[in-house]
Amino acid sequence: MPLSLAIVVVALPLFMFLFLGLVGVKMGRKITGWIGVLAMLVDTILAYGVALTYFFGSGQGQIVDGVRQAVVVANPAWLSFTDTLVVRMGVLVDPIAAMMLVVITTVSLMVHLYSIGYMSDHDGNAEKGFQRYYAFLALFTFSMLGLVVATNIFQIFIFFEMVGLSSYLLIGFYYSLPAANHANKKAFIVTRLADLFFLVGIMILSYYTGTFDFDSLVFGPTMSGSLDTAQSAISTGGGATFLGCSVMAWALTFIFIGGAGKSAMYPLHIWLPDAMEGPTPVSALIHAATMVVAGVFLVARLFPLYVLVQGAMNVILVVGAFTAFYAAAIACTQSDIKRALAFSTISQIAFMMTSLAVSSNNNSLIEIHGGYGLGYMASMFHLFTHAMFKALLFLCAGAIIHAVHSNENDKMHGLHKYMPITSICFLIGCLAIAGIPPFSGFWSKDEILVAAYQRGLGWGIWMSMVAGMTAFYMFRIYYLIFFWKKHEVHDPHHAPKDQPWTMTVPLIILAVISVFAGGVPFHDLVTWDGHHLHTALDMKVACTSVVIALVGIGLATVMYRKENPLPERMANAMRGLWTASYKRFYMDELYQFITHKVIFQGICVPIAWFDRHIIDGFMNWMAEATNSLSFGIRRLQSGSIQAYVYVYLIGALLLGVVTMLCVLL
Amino acid sequence: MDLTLFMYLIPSLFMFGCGVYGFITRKNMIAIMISLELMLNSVDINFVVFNRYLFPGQMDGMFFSLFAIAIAAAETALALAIIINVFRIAKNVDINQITKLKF
Amino acid sequence: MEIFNNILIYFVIVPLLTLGGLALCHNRGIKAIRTVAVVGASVLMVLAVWLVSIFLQARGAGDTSEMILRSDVLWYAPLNIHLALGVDGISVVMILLSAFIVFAGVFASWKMNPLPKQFFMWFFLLSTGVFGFFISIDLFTMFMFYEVALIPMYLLIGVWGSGNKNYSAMKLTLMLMGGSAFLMLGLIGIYFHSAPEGQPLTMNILDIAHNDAIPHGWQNVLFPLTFVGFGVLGAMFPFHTWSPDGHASAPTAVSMLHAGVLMKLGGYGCFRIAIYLMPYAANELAWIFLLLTGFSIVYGALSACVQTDLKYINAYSSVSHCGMVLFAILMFNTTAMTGAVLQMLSHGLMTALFFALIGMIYGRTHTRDIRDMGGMMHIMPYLGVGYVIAGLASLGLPGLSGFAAEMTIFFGSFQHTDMFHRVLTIMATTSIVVTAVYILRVVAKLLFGEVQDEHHRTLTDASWEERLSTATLILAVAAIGCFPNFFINIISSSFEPVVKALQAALPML
Amino acid sequence: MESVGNIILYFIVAIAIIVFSLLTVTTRKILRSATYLLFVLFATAIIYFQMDYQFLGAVQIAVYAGGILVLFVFAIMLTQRPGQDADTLASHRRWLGLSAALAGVAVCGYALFSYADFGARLLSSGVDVNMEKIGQFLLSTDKFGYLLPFEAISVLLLACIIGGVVIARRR
Repeated sequence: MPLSLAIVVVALPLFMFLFLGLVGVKMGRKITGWIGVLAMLVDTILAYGVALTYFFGSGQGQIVDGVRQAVVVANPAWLSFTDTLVVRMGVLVDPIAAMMLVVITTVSLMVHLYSIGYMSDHDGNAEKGFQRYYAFLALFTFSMLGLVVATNIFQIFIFFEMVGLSSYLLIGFYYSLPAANHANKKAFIVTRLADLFFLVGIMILSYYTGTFDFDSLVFGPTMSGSLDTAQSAISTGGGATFLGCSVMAWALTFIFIGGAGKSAMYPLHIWLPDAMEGPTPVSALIHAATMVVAGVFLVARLFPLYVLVQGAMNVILVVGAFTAFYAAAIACTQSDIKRALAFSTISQIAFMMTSLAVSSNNNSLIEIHGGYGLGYMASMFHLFTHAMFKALLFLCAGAIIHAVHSNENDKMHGLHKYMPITSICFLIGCLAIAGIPPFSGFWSKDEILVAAYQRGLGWGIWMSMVAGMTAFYMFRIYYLIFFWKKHEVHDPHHAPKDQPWTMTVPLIILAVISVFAGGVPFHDLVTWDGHHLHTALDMKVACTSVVIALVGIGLATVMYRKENPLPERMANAMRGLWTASYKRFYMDELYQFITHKVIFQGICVPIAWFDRHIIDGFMNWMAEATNSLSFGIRRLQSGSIQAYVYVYLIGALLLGVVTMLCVLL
Repeated sequence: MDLTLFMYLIPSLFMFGCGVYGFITRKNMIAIMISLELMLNSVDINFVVFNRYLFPGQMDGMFFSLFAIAIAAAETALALAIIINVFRIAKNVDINQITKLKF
Repeated sequence: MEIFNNILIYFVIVPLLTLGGLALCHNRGIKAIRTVAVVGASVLMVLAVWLVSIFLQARGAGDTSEMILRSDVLWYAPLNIHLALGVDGISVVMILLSAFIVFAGVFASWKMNPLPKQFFMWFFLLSTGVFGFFISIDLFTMFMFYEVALIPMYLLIGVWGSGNKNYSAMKLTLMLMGGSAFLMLGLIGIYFHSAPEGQPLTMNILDIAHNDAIPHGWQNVLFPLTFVGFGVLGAMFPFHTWSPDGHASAPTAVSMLHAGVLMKLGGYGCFRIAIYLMPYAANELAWIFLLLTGFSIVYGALSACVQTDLKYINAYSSVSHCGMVLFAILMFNTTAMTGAVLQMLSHGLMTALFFALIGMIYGRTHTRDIRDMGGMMHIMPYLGVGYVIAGLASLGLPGLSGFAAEMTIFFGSFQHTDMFHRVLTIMATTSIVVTAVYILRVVAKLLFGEVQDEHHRTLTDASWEERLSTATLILAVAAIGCFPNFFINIISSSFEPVVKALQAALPML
Repeated sequence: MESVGNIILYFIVAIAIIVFSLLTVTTRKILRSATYLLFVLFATAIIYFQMDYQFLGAVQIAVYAGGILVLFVFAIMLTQRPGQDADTLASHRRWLGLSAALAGVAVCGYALFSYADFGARLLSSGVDVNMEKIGQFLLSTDKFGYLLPFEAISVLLLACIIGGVVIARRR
């Protein structure tokens, strides 16, 4: 299968967006949905074909001298700034792009199928706006695919905006709900703010390197050991510094902030929990599996540059490690299951970020493990497994919400009896995320912890602790949903039950993937420099992390397996901490204060006042002044002929006198 | 004693001064017209006298006076017609009272 | 006459003929009036597209002259005034933009009432001025057409406007006339220094630029005069306050044409006359105007955040976007200037789209206050989607025109080697966030949420002519957004002479 | 050397002009004002006769004294109630008029006196201004011909007639 089919993989969803958006709205709802699913299925098959060809095929230039290369399939110019600064709309296939193609299409297909059931009522009638929903899903899929196959950093920026838009549209799918209305606005503006930094980062980067293309930025001769001009510009920072740091450190930090916005790193995470107002499958696709890892992808894509600039790396490391802990702490107390999962997502993405950032080029320890690519590999591995099991968890949550019509876990409880398949799938997801072997999460998280321990003992312990918290809060949710106490059934005919096959089949597929995905040989396929990476299971780290995870699970079992007053007592014992965590450490209130009180009331309102009253007031004053002056002058025109004659005569006489004086003198 | 050019100009000048005074001070529009006639007349005299004394061979001054008289007649006729019309409307010929066209 | 062989002259003749045709229509013969107007606008559109193809062919055939389709007719010998025509890439795209907006504007004022005939007559007179301005390369004729474009505004707003229309019409006209006064002074000054000692004075822009005879001291006086003169029309801070009131009161099509095309006359004039003819002063004084325009970008956007009247929001947004045009022009490099022209196109089309949609919504709800509206997406989905697209174009979404234009501006400006310029650029980029804030605020309040007023539930969605009008503009916006390189290729080569002149003047500072 | 009669006549005329001009503008009865104007006009006509311009003198009497003044009298009759006097003048008004008149007289008088030449000019005799000559000049198009002004005046008079009719017409 030729790699150029990747173009079709990207273009097909775009076509589907236009088709469903323009033609679909005139067609029946269900049929539109099925067309969307079918197209996505084709797209998935093609994407798998491309990925398998890239990884296991040969003869299309993807492996040269045993080193895996990036293959640029197409690269037409789209927008030429100068002769060298040209934005191209290209398709590039390299390990992470191929891996992301698989992830995106898989999850997207599952969500497409699942939504057929989810976006219908219990009698199977599709909701209003069904066609629009599928069109937006296709738009999102297109944008995300376009993002991962980008050949230059500007293309990534473009598709960052596009995924932001699709996310906006899908969060606000129920646009008459005020909460959805606020949430999508918030999501867009926060990520837009991050994108501003991204843009500035690109501007600085391109100013000093003179190019956008990954070809010269990332895949240059570095791979073979030497730096080309663009990269040497980076390593020396173009010689320029700003506020004591090299401009390149600034540029890369700004670009990271752009990624942090999409990936919901602290303090730009605030939009993600609110984004759960969208339909649950959307949350699974966008806000758990794919779009939120765009930031990780961005850093991974520019990894060869980040490696050169340690300052930017340290920023990522601190932000990532803090966010992982912070989000985990909040996830422990949330009562809305989607929000809890959202914070879990934030925490896991922070894991990936941290994993990228622990890579360091001056750590001799790492050399033993085959270069500083371990963190990179682990991060991508975790990205892959996380996408699968988090999508699974969200889709399970969706099924539950669809059954009980509420997001709050006190409306659930004891559902295991009613929804066994969902329960088992959810359990698999929880085990995977908690890092219990042999589920996929164990393998990827273990690599991350190994990388963290290599960076420093402190980082390792910190991340292990967060991993333990992960196990705890995931099982807390699990128990609160499916056990705790008996479910109150008001009407036996409407008791919660497993959902129709369109929703259940995706769950099972994802569950199977979540179990076995740990076997994918990432160290062989996805490494930062294309070389094979030698890894071995570090038994010390593995055992510790499993023990910690088990402790977390055990704690959750003790506290939440059956109804008991223990959680309440715990919460009371640490009331302040508990409330702060439940209120998400008041970050939303802080933002609210800054945006509304400081920016809106403190800047915008005065500016508008200034404009209306000072600037415009000055113009009006000029008009007024001219007007009064004219009225004043009008008095001279008295209309009295005698006055005119008098003035005329005096004037004439004066002229005469002047003339005479001139004659005389 | 000779009758010089000068001696004719003095009454004319005086007449003009009286015309100016009348024009500015009178309130009755007809009186203003009369003052105007005085001024015109004085100018006519000047034309004629200058013509006769300085350029006796030509008759330009005389013709100017002639035309001035014709124009004065026309002007007076019109002005008086207007004044009478104004009187019809305003019942008044006092120039200070007729301010309807002002502003 | 030979000049009639030039396609350019027809951009003036066609609107005038349409004007004449309208004059012949019966006052109440609304069908005839519409037919004539549509025919006129369509012919203009065809001519504009044809012009683009002529231009591309000429450039493709290796014609590298600065202006193509040159014609010259002596008009008034004592002052050496010519009817000199000629276009380069910038004028060509501006003419295309104008033709689009006139076309959309005719459909947007389909149900104009009262006095439709007179409305369209003034409308076409205005477009005569606009087209005439873009095709002329003679200072006098440019100025003349400029005034022809400005004056009808007064009547169009004063007679067909809404709200506080007398005040707005007067304010707009007076402020723009004030700008013209500066401009006039500047143009006279330029004329009297247009040629070296002993050679005949000229009004032809190309000749003046070629002569480069304006003394530096005079340039420092004339440059601010002309730049401010055109800047008033380009809504440069602090001369922008006519824009909110004017737009708020103007009827739909007039807002469209005004924001869409007329404000572009400002940017175009700044570039073609102020900077091109006086490169020395441009280099020396640019920083003042850069500060002003850079400020107005952020200032306009922040002001827009708190407005509640749809048209005010859009007017302030125009201040911000037009500030970006002038800002980029003052960066003096090809990329930024290309971006400026792209931004003119983009802003012209999307603001026209905005005003068209606002007019249509206002025509139904009779309010423009966003606090009184909500949930319009339920009631008029077509207009709602159109509004969202316009909003997305405005906040710079890839695939729509705003993105390509703004990015070209930002990246072009950032290529400046001077730190001051780069820092200003970064400050200007913050507007993309603020723009997102006010656009989304309006979209959320106006279109989403629950219906605020139960009477609104009975309103209808767009009629066919409204759909046609908006669809034309949406397509144009998407075309620029999807294929920016096509436009950049037309535009960018035209900047070479200017940039060369500016660089030649640089060492003289 | 002038004849004594001429000199005496001159003084009578000069004094009449001065006195009656003054009376014209100072009298408070408007009809009297018109009458005094009549005397001034007659005196002026005498000056014309003295200058040997008999035709002009005749026109002065016929048109001015005979025509215009009658118009005045009619106008006065139409607009004034009998026995109505003009109000006494406000003093600022009088001073205004007086100042303007005196200033004018002073400046012009100074201008006259500064031309000493005027005092030395004497009346040359033997100027023959007969009607035939006047007619020739008025209707000739040569140098010193006055056909154009003559026609212009005719048109003016015509316009004046029409104007008078239009204005006087009752609406």
